[in-house]
Amino acid sequence: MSEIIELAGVGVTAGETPILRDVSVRLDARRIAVIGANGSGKSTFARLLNGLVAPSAGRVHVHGMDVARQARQVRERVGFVFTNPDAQILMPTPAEDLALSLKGSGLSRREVAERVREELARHGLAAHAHQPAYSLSGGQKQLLALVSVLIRAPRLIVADEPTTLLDLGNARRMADLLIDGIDAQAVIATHDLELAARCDVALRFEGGRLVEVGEPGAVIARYRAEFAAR
Amino acid sequence: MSEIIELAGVGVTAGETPILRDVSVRLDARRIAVIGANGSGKSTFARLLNGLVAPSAGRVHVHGMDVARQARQVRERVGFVFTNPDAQILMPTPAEDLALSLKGSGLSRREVAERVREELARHGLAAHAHQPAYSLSGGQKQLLALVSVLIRAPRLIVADEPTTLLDLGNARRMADLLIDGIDAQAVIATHDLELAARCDVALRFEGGRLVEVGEPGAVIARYRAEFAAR
Amino acid sequence: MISLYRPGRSPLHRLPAEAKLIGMAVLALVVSLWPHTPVTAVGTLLGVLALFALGGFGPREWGRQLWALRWIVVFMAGTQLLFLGPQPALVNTVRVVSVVLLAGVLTLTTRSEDMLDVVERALRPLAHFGVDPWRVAFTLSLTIALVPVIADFGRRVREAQRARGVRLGVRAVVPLLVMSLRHADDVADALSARGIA
Amino acid sequence: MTDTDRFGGRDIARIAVFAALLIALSVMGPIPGPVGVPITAQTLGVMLAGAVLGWRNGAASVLVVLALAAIGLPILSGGKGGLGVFVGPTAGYLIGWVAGAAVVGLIAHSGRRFTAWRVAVANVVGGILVVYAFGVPVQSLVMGLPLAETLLSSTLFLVGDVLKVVVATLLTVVIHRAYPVAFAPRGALAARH
Ligand SMILES: Nc1ncnc2c1ncn2[C@@H]1O[C@H](COP(=O)(O)OP(=O)(O)OP(=O)(O)O)[C@@H](O)[C@H]1O
Ligand SMILES: Nc1ncnc2c1ncn2[C@@H]1O[C@H](COP(=O)(O)OP(=O)(O)OP(=O)(O)O)[C@@H](O)[C@H]1O
Ligand SMILES: O=C(O)CCCC[C@@H]1SC[C@@H]2NC(=O)N[C@@H]21
Ligand SMILES: [Mg+2]
Ligand SMILES: [Mg+2]
Repeated sequence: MSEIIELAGVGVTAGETPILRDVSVRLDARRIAVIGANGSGKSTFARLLNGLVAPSAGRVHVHGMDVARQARQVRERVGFVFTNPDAQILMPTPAEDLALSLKGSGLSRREVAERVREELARHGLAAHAHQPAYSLSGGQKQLLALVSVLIRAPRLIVADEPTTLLDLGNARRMADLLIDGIDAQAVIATHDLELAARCDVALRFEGGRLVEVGEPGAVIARYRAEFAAR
Repeated sequence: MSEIIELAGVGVTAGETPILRDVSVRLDARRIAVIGANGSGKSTFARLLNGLVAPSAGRVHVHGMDVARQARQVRERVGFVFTNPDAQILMPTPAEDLALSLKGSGLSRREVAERVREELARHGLAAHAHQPAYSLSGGQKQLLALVSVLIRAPRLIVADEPTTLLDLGNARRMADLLIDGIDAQAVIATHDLELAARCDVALRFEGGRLVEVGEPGAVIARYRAEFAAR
Repeated sequence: MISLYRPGRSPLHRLPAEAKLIGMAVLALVVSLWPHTPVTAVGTLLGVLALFALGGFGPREWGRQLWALRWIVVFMAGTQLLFLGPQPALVNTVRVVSVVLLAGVLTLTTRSEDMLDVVERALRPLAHFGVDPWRVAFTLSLTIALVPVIADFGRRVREAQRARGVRLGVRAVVPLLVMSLRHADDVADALSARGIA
Repeated sequence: MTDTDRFGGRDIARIAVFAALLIALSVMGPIPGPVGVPITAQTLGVMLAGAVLGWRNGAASVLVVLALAAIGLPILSGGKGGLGVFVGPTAGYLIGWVAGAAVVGLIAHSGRRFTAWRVAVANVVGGILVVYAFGVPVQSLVMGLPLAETLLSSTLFLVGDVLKVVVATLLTVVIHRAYPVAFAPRGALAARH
């Protein structure tokens, strides 16, 4: 299936207030950064891609599927990583949480446990498999949240501010993973401009409008310049 | 009173595990940055300064007061700004929240209302005075949290990651306020190295130890270099 | 948070909250203990409706309030008809409805903040027993401020389930509770840092 | 009165957060019961309040919810609130929630180790028996219906309430695993304080 994200004339409103207006874009890059000021619409754009937000106008197609009409298939193909891992980790321990992701995968209990063990080991979380998830460090939680999505082998990963509160090292590790470590396409909404710079293309939102799509270096430079000018 | 922060042989443990070890430092700079990796002890250091954390060894003196023994006076003199403004905003509306800060100030109801109005206006929050605090934007909430501390006219402000989740513009506004806009001394624990660079002195923690105190540019450069080297 | 209070300038709105509370308590007691006949019961109900009118509330509001009581009415009338006969059924049902409506008038015409002040004042004598009225009132305000925060946690847990393609059902209470309790610890820190408690 | 007998900041925070949680749960709405008293998820919350927070803070958080309802906030099941509910037939159940949460907390937190069966017993005794002990007589009094008939009619809730006991017990056990810190006795909580 083609790995294309396409929005045509998309608008989003909350009640009466418009949040996104007339967004049209076609993206086939592997690593897509979404930047912009607070409240500009980054998260809303990200949420559109797996149907967490429904457009009030226009169409959203992800990998050839209509997000509104093929919600189920889209959810299976698109993984979403939230800013706050505490909200995303739904079970008491890392092992249980990853097992939850594999529910409905048709694997036997044994196989699930095996896969979970593998994934935890691959990401350096094996030692914490059965300890309460709340007691993990911030970086480990953020990692666990990402792994809980990766384990379902999505074809598109959407991440909203994945490096918030991480230090240089953890942020770099997370960025490395998102940029080079995964197979799937990725959309990353972020204020971390170092991370955005590593993507293939950047989108910039402003006041609910998509104002720029282009090479990250140039888009970021203009974004910075705008604030410096004020 | 002298505006000196002094720690002598300070250790902090959680149960058995040491979190901070043998921290000794004397600080008289106006703007003090605290940097370091996740879990290195930045927040714990910050919390020591107003007694949110008690040392298991050593002494903490802030502006001539012993934090352990003069807890009340220290709390009056030291304001603390938390990372998460949702936890810090304690009343339903901004006006009520600021009024709460003035409780016990000896001002009449009238005077309190007047001060609150002034402060809200000064920081551009006047229009939101009586709307639910919860409906403010992230940047406004962070600002309100800071104002609720400033209104008590503390002599030292301790801020833990005050620019998290803020965009370039809001982060700059917050930084401007902390660096140039307030009278009090400030200690800022942060991963935002641009903010740290604007301070007068930087402390770097590593694994619960204070490993460096010095000119921010140099301290940050070495911190960055360390991660690049890995 | 939206309150059940309806702004207005009627005599009832302007009466101090304490006076209304005492008045209501006395009236409710009288209505409850009076040996009613069908005539006095219906008369009482009409009297309560007159109070609504005095507060500026017309038949639409009567209807709304009665509709909220429909289950009580249906059940009371039903069981009493069955066990006690038609007359007591009428009398008892009308009596209970009247008292509940009476309390409703007070709620409609009194600001929550004013009620909160009454609570705070009423608790003052308990200060001798270690109850700090200000703290009690503060806890109530804090709760009001926290409701949207907790509701947002709930929304995030729901979204996380949707995004991850899983349904936890009632088990979703677990992550919600863990988030909430962790938040409580942050709030506690803020309380002590802001010198409140 | 010693200082530890007062409600400190940590207690206030927990009481308020849990009360807010109970209010949020009530938004899920009631299932109108066949006998004039709604079946409500709030009794589940009452059991959780006692089991998680302990008797003192648990009962206090329920009391906070009732106080907010009394001052006119529409926070009981189905958006009910105001003083009306406290003079209606369900008033006794509401008072029973406070006592119930306390009893749940007392039983669940007694003994050295936290066990599922103790929580279950706590929920039955505190969450059902105590709540009914307050609720049924008041209902009988207000409605002018003999106690026996009232009791008979309220057994209709029993199925739902037994179900809630099972659910509350399972949830409590999982929460205990997920966030044991919450169950630590007062004062012994604060590793960082
Ligand atoms: N459910 C909602 N109801 C009302 N307004 C909303 C809702 N969701 C988002 N908004 C508003 O829409 C705008 C865009 O929000 P969005 O979260 O997409 O911004 P963002 O670019 O992700 O901001 P940030 O950098 O702060 O994360 C904001 O003004 C926000 O307040
Ligand atoms: N109450 C506690 N109980 C147990 N361990 C704790 C507690 N508080 C902090 N720690 C541990 O102490 C260490 C230092 O924590 P601290 O929060 O000071 O780090 P930090 O430098 O602020 O990290 P971050 O950049 O992630 O905010 C961490 O390993 C943390 O897990
Ligand atoms: O919301 C109210 O007005 C109070 C409802 C009381 C409901 C009682 S509590 C015990 C019993 N079990 C239920 O599910 N409902 C009743
Ligand atoms: Mg966002
Ligand atoms: Mg920290």
